[in-house]
Amino acid sequence: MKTKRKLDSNTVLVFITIALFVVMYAIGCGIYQDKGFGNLQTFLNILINNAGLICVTCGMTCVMLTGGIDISVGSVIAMDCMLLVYGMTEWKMGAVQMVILILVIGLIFGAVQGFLVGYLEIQPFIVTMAGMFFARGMTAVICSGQISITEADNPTFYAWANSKINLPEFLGKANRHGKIVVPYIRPTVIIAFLVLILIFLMLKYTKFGRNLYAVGGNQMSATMMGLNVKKTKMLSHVLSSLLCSIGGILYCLNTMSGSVNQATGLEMDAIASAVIGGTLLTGGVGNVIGSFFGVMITGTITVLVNTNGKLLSSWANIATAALLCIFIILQSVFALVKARRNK
Amino acid sequence: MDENILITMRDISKSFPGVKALDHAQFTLRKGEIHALMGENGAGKSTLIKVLTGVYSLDAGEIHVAGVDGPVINHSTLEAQEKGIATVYQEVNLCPNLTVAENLFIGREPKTPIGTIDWRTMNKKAKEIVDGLELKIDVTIALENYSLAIQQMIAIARAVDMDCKVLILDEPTSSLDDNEVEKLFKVMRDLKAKGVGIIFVTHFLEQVYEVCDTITVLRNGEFAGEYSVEEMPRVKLVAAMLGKDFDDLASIKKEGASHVSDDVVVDATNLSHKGTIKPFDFQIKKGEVVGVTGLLGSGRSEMVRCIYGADKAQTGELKVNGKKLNIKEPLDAIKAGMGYLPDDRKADGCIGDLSVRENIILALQAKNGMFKKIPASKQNEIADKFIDMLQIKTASRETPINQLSGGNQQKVILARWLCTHPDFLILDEPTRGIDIGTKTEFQKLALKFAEEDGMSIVFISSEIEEMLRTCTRMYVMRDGAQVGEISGEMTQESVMAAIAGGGE
Amino acid sequence: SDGGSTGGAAPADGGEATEAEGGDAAASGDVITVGFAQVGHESDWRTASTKSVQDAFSAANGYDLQFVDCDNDSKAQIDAVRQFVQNDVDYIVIDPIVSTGWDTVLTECEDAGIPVIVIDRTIEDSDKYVSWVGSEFMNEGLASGAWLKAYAEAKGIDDLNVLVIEGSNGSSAQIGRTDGFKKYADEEGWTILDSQDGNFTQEGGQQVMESYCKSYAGKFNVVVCQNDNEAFGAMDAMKAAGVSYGVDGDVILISFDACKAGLEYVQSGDINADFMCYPLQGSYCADIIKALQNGETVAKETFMTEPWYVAEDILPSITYTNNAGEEVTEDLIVVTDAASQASY
Amino acid sequence: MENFKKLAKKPLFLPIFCMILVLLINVIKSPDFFAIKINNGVLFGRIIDILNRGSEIAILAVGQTLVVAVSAGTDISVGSVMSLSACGCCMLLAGYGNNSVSELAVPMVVGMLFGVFMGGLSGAMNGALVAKLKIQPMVATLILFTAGRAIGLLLCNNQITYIRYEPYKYLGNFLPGCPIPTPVFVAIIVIAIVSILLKKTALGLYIQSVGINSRAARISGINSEVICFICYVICGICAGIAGIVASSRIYSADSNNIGLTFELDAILAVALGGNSLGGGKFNLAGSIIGAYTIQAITTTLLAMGVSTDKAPVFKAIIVIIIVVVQAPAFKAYMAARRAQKASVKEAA
Ligand SMILES: Nc1ncnc2c1ncn2[C@@H]1O[C@H](COP(=O)(O)OP(=O)(O)OP(=O)(O)O)[C@@H](O)[C@H]1O
Ligand SMILES: Nc1ncnc2c1ncn2[C@@H]1O[C@H](COP(=O)(O)OP(=O)(O)OP(=O)(O)O)[C@@H](O)[C@H]1O
Ligand SMILES: [Mg+2]
Ligand SMILES: [Mg+2]
Repeated sequence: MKTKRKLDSNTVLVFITIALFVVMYAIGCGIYQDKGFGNLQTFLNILINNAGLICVTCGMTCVMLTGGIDISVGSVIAMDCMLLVYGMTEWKMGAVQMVILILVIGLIFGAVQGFLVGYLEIQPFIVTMAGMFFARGMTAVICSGQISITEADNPTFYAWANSKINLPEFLGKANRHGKIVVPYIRPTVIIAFLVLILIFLMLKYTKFGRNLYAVGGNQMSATMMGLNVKKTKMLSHVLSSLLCSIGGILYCLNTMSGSVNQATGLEMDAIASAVIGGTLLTGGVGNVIGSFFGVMITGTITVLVNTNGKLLSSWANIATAALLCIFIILQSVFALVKARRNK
Repeated sequence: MDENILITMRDISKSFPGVKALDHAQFTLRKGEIHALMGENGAGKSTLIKVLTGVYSLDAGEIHVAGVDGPVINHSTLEAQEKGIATVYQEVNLCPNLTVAENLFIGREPKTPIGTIDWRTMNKKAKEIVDGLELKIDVTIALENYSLAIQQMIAIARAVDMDCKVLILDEPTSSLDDNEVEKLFKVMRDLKAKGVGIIFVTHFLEQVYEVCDTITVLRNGEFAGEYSVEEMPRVKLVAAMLGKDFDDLASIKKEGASHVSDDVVVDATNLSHKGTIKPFDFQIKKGEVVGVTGLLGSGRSEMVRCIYGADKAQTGELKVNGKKLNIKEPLDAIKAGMGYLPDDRKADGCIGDLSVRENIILALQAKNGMFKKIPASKQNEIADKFIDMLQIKTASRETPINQLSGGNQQKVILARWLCTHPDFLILDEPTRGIDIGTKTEFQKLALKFAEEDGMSIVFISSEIEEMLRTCTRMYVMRDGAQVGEISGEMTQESVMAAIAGGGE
Repeated sequence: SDGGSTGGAAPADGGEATEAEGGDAAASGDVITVGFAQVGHESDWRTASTKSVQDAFSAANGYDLQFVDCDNDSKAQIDAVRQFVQNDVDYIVIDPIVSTGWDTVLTECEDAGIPVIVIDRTIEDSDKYVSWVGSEFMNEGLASGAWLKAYAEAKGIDDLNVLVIEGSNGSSAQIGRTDGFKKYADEEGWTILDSQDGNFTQEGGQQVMESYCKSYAGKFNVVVCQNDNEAFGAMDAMKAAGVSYGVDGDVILISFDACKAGLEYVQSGDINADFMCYPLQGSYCADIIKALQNGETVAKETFMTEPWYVAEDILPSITYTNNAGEEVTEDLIVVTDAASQASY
Repeated sequence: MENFKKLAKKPLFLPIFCMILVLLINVIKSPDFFAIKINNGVLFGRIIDILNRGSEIAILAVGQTLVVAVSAGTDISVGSVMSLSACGCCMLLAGYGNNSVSELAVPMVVGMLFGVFMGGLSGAMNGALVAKLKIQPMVATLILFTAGRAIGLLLCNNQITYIRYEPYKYLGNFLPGCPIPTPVFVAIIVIAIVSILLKKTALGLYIQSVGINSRAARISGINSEVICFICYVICGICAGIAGIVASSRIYSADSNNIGLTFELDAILAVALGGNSLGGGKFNLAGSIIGAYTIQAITTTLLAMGVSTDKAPVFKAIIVIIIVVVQAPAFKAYMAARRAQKASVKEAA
């Protein structure tokens, strides 16, 4: 039995994603060598910039595994950021208190959405679309302007946002001004990785994690096998909203501000990343490692477009869409070829 | 409650919109008993089981389970499992995206001391289980990589392994071959010896007589009687199921080849589809009934799918009525007068939420073309005609097909093809999951169409007797290749020998 | 190809220079690389702004412009600025989508020694940029109020009932124009009947005005649209509802931006007054960078001069106290063909 | 009561009921909500606004319904495609590079047909990805969702293109001498054509078959891929038409704002109409009622002066109430409670 184990299609999709990422990054380094694309810090910046998105995508992956979707995440992040900032500036609340409050709100938000999806069996797209409207509207209700946290408002939070974790000095490189710039990451990246690892372990090694896959594989069967499908679906939304709240906090640590239009369309980034990472919208297939590389790929696409710096606004969008298109088609072709070979 | 009784169900009633599926049904299961639940298609067997295990709520009646005081109502399969009732439902119900091992253990995974899933133990145990069933499969890959038969075996293994007091098997043998059925019976007898009560639903009378102790017969949702196997001869059982005397199978006789004309309807040479079936030849004459035989997974379905164009042929040549035909899509085949009743009813046959009427006229509509819509009155007429002719048990012609019982769904799909008036009809396992009365009906129909309408029919069935009764000639398949053809005087033995390949 | 090529501009480190040497021998010495993180491309005004920056920093002028359109995503803008730091540009120009949350990333720029110039919108929570160039939105709002007051007096209208169609909520333009106008409304006791968000779009202006025409039929005589596109929509809605506006109408229509099409409407008397918001910051930026190159100090704030346009030759000028607390008198320009053609 | 129960069983009962509910809120809030008068030679009133402004969503909902039915997925590119076809149309009418014209470069019909053609082309691209390459609908349409507006902007040379030519405004406003807004007619025509197509041909049956079980449909002689493709093309054409109506309203092509977030409204309309987003059986009339319900909500909020950035809160609450009332699980729960109450009463 040990001989030549068949790779199952899920794993293959993840490998395709990783391979495509490596190829794309290598090409980027080749073309934009002189613009510092190959710097270690460029790579780390992708992590720093997308720490929040990584968390959100982990949650999104969990929901998508059950065959659901959560399009409220972008708005929830906007709401979280606004509330965090507002709480710290207007109510003078402590950073820790606010973080806890945000997490609790995330839990409640997820529980309501989860209840509607799981127990009332309303389509997740519609429930979370309502959630999206609600959260976006609430953002404006909290405050319709643009507010930010400064050092004076909340030194703790400010310190969290500005602390750097330097990598070993020898990785550093002198910049044009003669300064040795030591590559660094921010604590947000560490948190994002922790979340990633925890969710990975949860999906693989806990009953709840496996239930997510079962429900997505065949809901009817899962019921017949004695799983509590309703509860599983509900919890998937709770988890998604919770991770989204964590993501919101990381996002806020990056932007340090709240505004009504923040994070619009982030749900699409999260969905696209998960899909590029091999998660199927139909459920049952996917894992967070893939989703992580999905985020890295969308992040790299952005950096490539930015580094080019000659693209008109429209071309930048078209380039992003074209790369996305190539990815999706490549994946689909690989999948079709594999399916044919399996037959 | 009697010490020995595991389950009693009293006066169970259950209605669906327009149908009374159960009407004061009774059922009693005792310890160490294999209890057959019999009845025609749509008699309410599956519904009774689903009521017992909490998939459906019951309208009226009482259920008592040993070890629980008072009437029991299960709200979910989970609750039933907790009371020691393990079930394999009629349609295979597993998660194809999970590994074999997970499917065996989901919901009761072995845990490590810190509460996480212990994959090593799980895989090890799973391997023991499949080895015990003599299945040669890798438990660590997704279930979807295996055939329906294996999936069915896994579903059974899962239920059996659950350490239950009651095991319910709803038509587990419909997609198993004899060898696998034997394995299953061995398992059942072992459990019986341990005092487990087993409810066994099947349409194969031989199997009932081979393993069962008691028989409960349902008829139109009503309780028709409980009998012990010894005192119940076959004919009486069938009579009880049908509620009338059964004209014996003997009445199906082949006319011989007298009505077969010399016109070759379909003539295939060297057809093949990469990965599923190696090049083969096939010929059928007008009015002929030809069989395709072979072991499970030998490529019978693949061969006919290739002729029909469900899998596009990559090599070879196909002539229909002497004219060369290049089939790109099944529609081309339909236009050339072909019809194909697929073996996987759920995946390839039924259009779930559509009504019986729409399911019946679908292929005819496709044949006519999108812009020539069949008028509503004509649709109703056709639907009513076939509901009547095939005695499809349905609340109305507008009932969604997925609310019909398994056997009746099959009849609807048959009606779909009959109404296109095909010259050449492929019936792939038409009798799977069909009660004995209807089975005979199907066989008779096949012969009748061949004789009276000059239809050429390919008949595939896992039951050799059925094919012997209907076919004049058989193609023999093995490992995805055509290995021969038998005709003339065929007996069970000669066919088996051909399948096994002893003749070479 | 620009990394180390800026040796003339800023003292380049030896190691860095050798690395980039192979890349460009041709583009010797003095090409200045500028990273520009633009808001997006949401309006004609924005397009004009982008174009002016691109023209100012063209290759012909000795610049290499690295342009990023952030499509109204404030996080994307922060990402873009981080990327500029990695790309080792000489200067960074930002038109900040939101006015807040810049401290961290501007610190990163500072650490890397790259000067940041802010244009158009403002940054409020950090002062780690060298200079800002833009419009004083508050003054635009104040000017509109001052004009309305003078105009009403001149026309002898004493009961002003105003409907406001605001711009995108939270943008500095919306805030400045709203606050400025409101200051006058409060002082003079005008009734602001309603004030809703028209999102700076024609569709938005039209839809809000349609609703206003029903809710406040016959009760209003001033409509303030916070940009020209909203005014176009409002005009259509009023036309459909049979409300007359403009010079000969019952309703005074005020607008901002003064783009070409807007001024054409002022000229035809459909819009009474249009307050320009000047989008061409490019040359101002270039001047600042030149000054920095020469080691001069630059002003922290540069306001662009913005003219006010009116349809009728009744008032020569308005006087008001601007946001800086100075009392100013500014001319009102009656729109001519030349003026509207000259606009962006 | 009996009659009411029978009525309540009808498939369209709930969508209509919800619509009435929304309108009822208005009556209580302001009785003159329903006032319609002739003003300036045209019909004037909030109800007319709803019918008028709801047209684009209704047209989109038609196409979206088919797409959802056939592929169990949503086309999220319709908003961008609206913008793209509006840009295509205006670019042709104005001539490339001109940003404001009062003379058309080509006849108006040609421009409009080109716009619709762009819509159809986008639909064809989505359809090819979904039907042929089996890419999940939401992901496949994500491509044009991202690129559609950008391509439109390129067509318009990166600026808003104005067509200041009186007849161009007719489509989005009023025909001279006609008191009813033209978009209402456009919506009626689109709905009528698609309904007739569904009624007179077997397309409806095909779509549902493919949506429920495409393998079985193929075996039964239906070319699943072609049917799926057709639905996407129809959806694209609908988006194209809606885009041109929207463009005609403002006689310009504002690539950034035309059709912004309309995809959400279109999908919501399908769901509010009682259709499952899981594909299969569909009810076109429901979607259309859903579309006007959404517009009724928007108009109501506008009439009440709720600021646009806070309005989503109310919209969310109304949507949730509507879908909860429609949810089978909720209905079953209420029925059970009623039965329980009845039995308690009986016992007493
Ligand atoms: N979910 C459902 N909704 C409506 N009617 C149903 C449903 N399930 C079963 N029925 C009806 O109840 C009756 C009994 O069906 P059931 O599946 O119990 O039959 P069965 O004895 O198992 O038949 P078979 O041997 O064909 O599987 C049938 O007439 C069927 O149409
Ligand atoms: N016992 C088995 N072990 C491993 N693989 C199997 C087994 N049975 C079937 N398969 C695989 O499943 C594939 C399809 O089997 P399928 O049942 O469709 O064949 P078939 O000849 O049409 O038989 P039937 O229609 O009678 O079930 C085969 O190609 C084979 O590889
Ligand atoms: Mg059954
Ligand atoms: Mg088969």
